[in-house]
Amino acid sequence: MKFFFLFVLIALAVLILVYLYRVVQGPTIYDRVLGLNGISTKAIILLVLIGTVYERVDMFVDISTGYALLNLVGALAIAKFLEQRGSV
Amino acid sequence: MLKVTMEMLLKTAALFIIWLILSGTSHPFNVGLGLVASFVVAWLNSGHADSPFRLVPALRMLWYLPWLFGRIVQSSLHLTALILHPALPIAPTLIYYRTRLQSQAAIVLLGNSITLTPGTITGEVNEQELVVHALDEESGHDLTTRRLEQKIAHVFQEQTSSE
Amino acid sequence: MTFSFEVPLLILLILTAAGAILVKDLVPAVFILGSYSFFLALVWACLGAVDVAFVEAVVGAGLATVFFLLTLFRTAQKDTRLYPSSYRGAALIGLPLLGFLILYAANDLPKFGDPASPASVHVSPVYLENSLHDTRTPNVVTSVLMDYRALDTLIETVVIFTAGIACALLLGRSRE
Amino acid sequence: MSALAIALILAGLFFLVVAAIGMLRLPDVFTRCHALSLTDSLGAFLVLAGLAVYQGFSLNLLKILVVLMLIYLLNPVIAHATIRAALRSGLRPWRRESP
Repeated sequence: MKFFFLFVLIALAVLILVYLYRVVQGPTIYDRVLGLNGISTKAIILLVLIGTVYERVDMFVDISTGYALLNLVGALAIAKFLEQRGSV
Repeated sequence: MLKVTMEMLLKTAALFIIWLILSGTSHPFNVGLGLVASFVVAWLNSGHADSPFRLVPALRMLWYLPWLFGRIVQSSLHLTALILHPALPIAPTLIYYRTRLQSQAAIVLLGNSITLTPGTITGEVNEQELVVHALDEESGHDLTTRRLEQKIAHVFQEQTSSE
Repeated sequence: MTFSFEVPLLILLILTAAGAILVKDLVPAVFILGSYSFFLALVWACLGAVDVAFVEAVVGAGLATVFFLLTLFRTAQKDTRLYPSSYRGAALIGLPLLGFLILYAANDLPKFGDPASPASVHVSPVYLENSLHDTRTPNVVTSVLMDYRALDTLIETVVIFTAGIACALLLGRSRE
Repeated sequence: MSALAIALILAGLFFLVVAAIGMLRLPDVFTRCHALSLTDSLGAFLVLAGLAVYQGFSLNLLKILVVLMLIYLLNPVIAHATIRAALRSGLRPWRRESP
């Protein structure tokens, strides 16, 4: 089972690379915001996964809750600001 | 001064359950603190919505959510086929959609349902007009046939009778 | 076996750190720095330092990204360095030397998690044994941070809060 | 129990991979946002549900469900805010060039 979790973790890390490519390459700034958003979703999954492996899910779930909320605040702030600024 | 309404009590109960799950202790001090905190948050957050909170739509919502999840699975499979198709047969369109739903809560639920279903995203909401970006003709099918709207109208018991 | 969980994260960490420095346009650099903070927080969580992970996520990935972006949009978005690039040769020799020195010094440190190291002989056992009874918090790091040195943490928070207010004031002023 | 968990996680991983491919292939912000919603709505759901099943019935299962609920509540808001900002700043959706 532990081997399977290691496999999932590495697969997720490779997927994060794809989103990272979008963050670096993305033609507009909204692509970068989307990429960061995708990375944070992966990070939430990764945290719960790591918690499962270490058998401390109760602790790690709390952090992932915090991540999800913070991600909302950050993304909303960026989106609001870009909207006011009004250019690409 | 402090008027305790049904809405506040229900919100307190919901917040308190989440507190119990997240804290994971049954120590009296912690539980008491959670009760006080959830009541204060419920007190601060009640009385903003234009339509009063009612219990029956909330219960009918529990019936709506599994249906929505079924739609999410279906349209996810459709979107998967689109993305993996070698020719990438997408035809993005903007749909300007005028809803007949009245209350703000219903419109919020409609917008969120549209965004949650893969293939359609709500871009803008002006009163009753929604700007929806759909990936192709079939993704927006639920919307153009007004099926989603009718389900939500059923949840909130509103009239959307077609003229 | 447990150690190998961190390897992919560490690789991502190095990649993002290098990317944030190498990218010429500053807006992508800010976003890459944000994802760097995400990975750093994940590594902290892996090591069991939950609070540090939390602070890293709050400040690094959340606040710092927003503040950097706000600053960038008020100033120029291109990387215009003030210093000449003639330092590059010196850096190429000096930095690896410094890294080698640090690694050499780290050789003398006790091993990670060594029970006989000086830090875990005198002070730590007291807190490790009593913290659950004293504070009823399952995580020792949390209890040390929030209970044993709560005053210290409070002052730190005040400092960070003041800095935040100063940032908000400065950024809000140039709007007019 | 753990066979079901593995099946759920693998299914979720499949959708995550498809979403990543979509991020690479699709032409503009709006369409990429669709791929991202695939990640959030089904991929994350299946993986987290698999992990919850692996936990068995305990408090941890409820905690994972709370995170799941949070993802479902918050991600539509983020997607909507981003798309609205993109629309308002004058970005137009990509269209296939008419032949």
